[in-house]
Amino acid sequence: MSEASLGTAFISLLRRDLMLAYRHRAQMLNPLLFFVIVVSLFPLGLDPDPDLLRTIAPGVIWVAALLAAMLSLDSMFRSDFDDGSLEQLLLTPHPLPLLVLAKIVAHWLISGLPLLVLAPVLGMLLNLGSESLFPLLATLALGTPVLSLIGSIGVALTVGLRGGGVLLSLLILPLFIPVLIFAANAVGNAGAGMDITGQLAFLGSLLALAFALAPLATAAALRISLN
Amino acid sequence: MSEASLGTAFISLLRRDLMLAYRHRAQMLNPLLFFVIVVSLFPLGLDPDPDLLRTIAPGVIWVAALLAAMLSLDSMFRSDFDDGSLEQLLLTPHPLPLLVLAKIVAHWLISGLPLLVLAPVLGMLLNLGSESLFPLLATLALGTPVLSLIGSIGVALTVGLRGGGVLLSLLILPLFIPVLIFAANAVGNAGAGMDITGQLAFLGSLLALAFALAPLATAAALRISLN
Amino acid sequence: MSIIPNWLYQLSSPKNFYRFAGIASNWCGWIALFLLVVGLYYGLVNSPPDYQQGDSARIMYIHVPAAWMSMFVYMVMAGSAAVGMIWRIKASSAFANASAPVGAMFTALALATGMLWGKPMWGTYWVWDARLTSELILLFLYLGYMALQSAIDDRDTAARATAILALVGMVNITIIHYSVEWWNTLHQGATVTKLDKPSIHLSMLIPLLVMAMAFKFYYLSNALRRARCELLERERDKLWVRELVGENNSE
Amino acid sequence: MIMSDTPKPAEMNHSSNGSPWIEGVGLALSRNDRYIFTDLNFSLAAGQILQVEGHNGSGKTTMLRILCGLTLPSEGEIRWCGEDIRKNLAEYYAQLAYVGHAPGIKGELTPLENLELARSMSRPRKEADAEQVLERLQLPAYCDDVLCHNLSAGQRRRVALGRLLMLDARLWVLDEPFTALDPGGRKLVEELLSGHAQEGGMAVLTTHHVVNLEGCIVRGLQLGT
Amino acid sequence: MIMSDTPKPAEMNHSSNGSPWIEGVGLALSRNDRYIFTDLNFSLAAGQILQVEGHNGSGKTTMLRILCGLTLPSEGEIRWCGEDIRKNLAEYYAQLAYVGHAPGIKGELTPLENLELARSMSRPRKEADAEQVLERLQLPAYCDDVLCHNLSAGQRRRVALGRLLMLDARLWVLDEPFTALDPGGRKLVEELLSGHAQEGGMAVLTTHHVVNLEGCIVRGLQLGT
Ligand code: HEM
Ligand SMILES: Nc1ncnc2c1ncn2[C@@H]1O[C@H](COP(=O)(O)OP(=O)(O)OP(=O)(O)O)[C@@H](O)[C@H]1O
Ligand SMILES: Nc1ncnc2c1ncn2[C@@H]1O[C@H](COP(=O)(O)OP(=O)(O)OP(=O)(O)O)[C@@H](O)[C@H]1O
Ligand SMILES: [Mg+2]
Ligand SMILES: [Mg+2]
Repeated sequence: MSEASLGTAFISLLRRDLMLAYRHRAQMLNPLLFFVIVVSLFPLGLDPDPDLLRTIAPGVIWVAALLAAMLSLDSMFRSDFDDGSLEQLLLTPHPLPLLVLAKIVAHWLISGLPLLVLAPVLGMLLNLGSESLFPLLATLALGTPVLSLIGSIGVALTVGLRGGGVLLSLLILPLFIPVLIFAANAVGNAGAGMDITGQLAFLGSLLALAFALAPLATAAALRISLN
Repeated sequence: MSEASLGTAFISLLRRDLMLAYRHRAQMLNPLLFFVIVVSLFPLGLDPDPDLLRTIAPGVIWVAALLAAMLSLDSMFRSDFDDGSLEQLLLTPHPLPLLVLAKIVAHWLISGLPLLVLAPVLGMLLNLGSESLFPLLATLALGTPVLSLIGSIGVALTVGLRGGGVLLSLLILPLFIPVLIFAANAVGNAGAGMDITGQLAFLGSLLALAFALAPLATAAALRISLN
Repeated sequence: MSIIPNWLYQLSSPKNFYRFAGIASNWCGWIALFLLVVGLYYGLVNSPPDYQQGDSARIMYIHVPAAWMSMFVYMVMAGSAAVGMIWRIKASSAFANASAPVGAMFTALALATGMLWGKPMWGTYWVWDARLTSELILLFLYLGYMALQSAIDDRDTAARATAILALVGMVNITIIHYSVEWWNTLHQGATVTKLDKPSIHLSMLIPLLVMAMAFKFYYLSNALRRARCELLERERDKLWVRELVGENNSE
Repeated sequence: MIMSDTPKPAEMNHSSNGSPWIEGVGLALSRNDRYIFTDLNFSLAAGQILQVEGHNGSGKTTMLRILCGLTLPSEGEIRWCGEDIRKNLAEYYAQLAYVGHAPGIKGELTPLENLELARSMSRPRKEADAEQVLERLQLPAYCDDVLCHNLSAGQRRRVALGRLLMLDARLWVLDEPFTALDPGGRKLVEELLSGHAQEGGMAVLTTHHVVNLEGCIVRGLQLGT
Repeated sequence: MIMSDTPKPAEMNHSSNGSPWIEGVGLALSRNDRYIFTDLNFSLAAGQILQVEGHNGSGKTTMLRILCGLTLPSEGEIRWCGEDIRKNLAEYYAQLAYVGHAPGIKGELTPLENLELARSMSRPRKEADAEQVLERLQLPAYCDDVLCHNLSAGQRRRVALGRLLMLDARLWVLDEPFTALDPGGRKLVEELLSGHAQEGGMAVLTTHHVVNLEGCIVRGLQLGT
């Protein structure tokens, strides 16, 4: 009687979510295009003055990240809930928080990673100086996983719970704000030649905290939502 | 044999969508909070120089409006599609474009109107001069319905598809851009004391065009998506 | 069928279209090659350098035809998608689908050459200028068309859905063309396409037009070939395809 | 493929006495260029019930959706009183009530709200009262205030079927209406169906179960080979 | 409310011969302060099948979800081999396969991909091969490459039931497994069930239809009054 392996389950779930996002190879381009479009909205709406663009660049890129997270968070558990896959997930012999983590990782790979890949190009389009590039990447690398992690709690709480209240938005968006402020601030400061280890340390510890707690909270929330 | 009344159908559908939104208050607040966060991110994350803020205010508010519309559009037909209500909508004796219009109106009341209410406050946050306030409201009043109208076409095209959110934004953000350019331009020019009737006229005619054509296109797209 | 001429109706059957497209695509390919050689020779070697811009102006012979094509292809694509949707003609939809990647390629080419040209002319590769931006949006429209098509797995449904998208996107074409007049931009206004009196010297105009024709024939050749492939795949269970494949196998 | 086909004279009859009839002519459907069915013909007169039969995946649901004008057939057409339904969809839809696999009710509304909505979206039956309909469908009284997504599968289906009683439709199109219903519920639906037929209505339904429709003219349409 | 209850000595038997058994003790569930059922007891030994019966809304689905540990009962507990399942959920879930109202398969994956996924998420049956399972379930070959949301309702249900053959579960919990299946499919599932029971497996199922499980020990549990 072969045993159920946690590793296999984790990988399969991750692969499944990625496959659902990119059924066709061509679809892998979609998130990248999405970022380019969102970022190019700003120069279009604002006055396309290079200095101005440089100043707002960190904010713009971070808003794009936030939007990507929000757009895809919504569907993180919804379709699984609707078609009963979520029930099945709860009924595997594996620890639920780890399976949830696989879904969160998939979400980040879909919504966060492409942004990291594109950030240098987008930075260039927005005239961001090369001295700000590393800080931008660093904050994105530390910050976008936090968005996925924290977001998953909110989604899990609201997935089945209709009329559950204003909870979701009130719960996750305020938690997003510190990430945004610190990250955008760090990139801005780096452009002005200031030290940013403080901000990075803060983002890092936020990430560590979210990493440790969010999957547990999400798993608990899912069990409650499915009750 | 009592006849089917189009007016009753229109009103009931509108009422239903508003009622559903009201029961889902959390989801309803999402785009709104997102709007506020995007707008407040700039003063928070950037250096809060009043002049800078004033310059970027129209663009930021408009981009935020665009993104907020995007976020809420995603669910415009989705739940109706999933539970079969959309089929039923197609099978009523009333002209589908008009029923679609009821849903678009509901979407605008939920996602566009609150922005109009919030805009003055946000304008103040961003140091927008009082001379720009009316133009801002005017462009929002003319422009956000266009977003709902054009957006509905994209949603109708993608309603049954996976990867919905990102694909949707790929399809409709490019179509939103003319609105964005003209509206932000108008508010900016108004701040500089220039005449903006040209832009408002353009937005107005875009609204008229969208109002006339979008429900038809959306209805056609829905029939195709449900095929 | 009174609306469509009879020969066009016959052509629209997948089998006839496949035959026709095979021949036409070959011819167009050779014509395109010939025109390209001629155009490039006259453009790059035989025409005078611009009195203001020097040799960098020679990018024009690629940039301008590519930019024209980017819009032309879109219009053909939308038109043929619409025909495909309304009369349910597979060949027409297939041609629209085949046009999208070619159009996207021309758009990318116009953007790339424009950026290369912009560096010596404006001192920067990219400005967020109305025409440049709207051309970028055009690229997104093409990509959106292809994304939607690849996301729908039933081909009939895909054809009808993308047709609607293409038609709605037509609005943007107008905006691109008039962008230069509506906003004051860095980009040059209409010089060639002014109807009354082209403000361009004949020695530059001729190679430009030759290149434009070369691009058009290249487009036809490439798109017809792609449409052929798609038809063949879609009709793989039909008798004529089996016969065709059988012929080739027995050879 | 065709099991029952009405001869031409019968059609003449329908038209002469003014009661409606529906027919499918030369229907064929392909998905991804594979034919699910070809050359399907049927016709149905007032007071008759058509039972579409076939194994899983034989195309019954697809066929009902074509009948409703939701799916476009690759070939052929549906005719209502002799005229292609695409010519006058609105009039056709005023006569039609469809209950598909998906219930078409909103989970966030109560049963009462759902039925009221259904009534206002199409041509309502004059005497219809949502509360009475729910009672007729034997939905327990406590359900009136429960949101539909909290109801059991069978209760939800009853609400969906309630649409038939709210609307004044001549033609019922029902895709496996007995799904999730207990024996009492099934009996109820059978009664509804035969009542409808006796009043001169028409119904097209699919089901994998034996149905007992006494006193009705039930015709069969066999799909799949 | 209780139709069949195992006396204590029987339980002693189960434990002595080492094969597993499951029981529900004093179960009650309330929704919105209204009790759907109270004081429900049952027990099931290896090789037996429990058929939960009751009218629409009597709480069958709820009861199955409690059995799976998805829903928390207001009172009482489920015991696996005498121990509350909440004590060791992982071990219990390694023995469990659940097919509910919702199929639990992804519409955007093909049947093969869905079954492979199911296998890798829990304890797989050693000899299980997705392709063979699909064949066993009589899914036509062309379906292998079709995305599940394009399949017919019955075909989708077959894929969902395929999970039972991919996993090495002692306890099957099936909520109306016969829904949407044609007579051939129903027969197939009956065979699966009796095969499972003969190999010493257990099954709990609900259905509104007459099931023919020859050679199996079928017990009943009646819900609702
Ligand atoms: C990335 C940068 C650029 C883009 C996206 C771009 C795009 C376009 C487009 C779309 C057209 C066709 C307009 C129409 O027919 O309506 C065009 C035409 C043209 N472009 Fe550019 N362009 C770029 C850079 C440049 C530069 C740097 C120059 C040289 C100063 C230039 C010179 C021209 C000329 C002369 C025409 C022909 C105008 C006419 O007669 O219509 N472009 N370009
Ligand atoms: N895109 C597609 N590619 C290939 N086959 C498809 C596609 N979409 C649908 N099909 C096939 O079409 C048929 C649809 O059948 P339909 O849903 O009408 O069956 P049904 O008779 O209602 O079956 P059931 O009794 O299971 O409800 C299925 O056999 C399905 O596999
Ligand atoms: N929030 C709630 N408030 C009141 N009643 C509720 C609530 N949630 C569920 N119920 C009731 O609980 C019961 C749930 O029953 P369940 O779904 O288990 O029925 P079932 O026996 O599976 O029925 P079916 O045969 O229709 O599938 C229903 O009667 C439903 O009305
Ligand atoms: Mg079916
Ligand atoms: Mg149930």
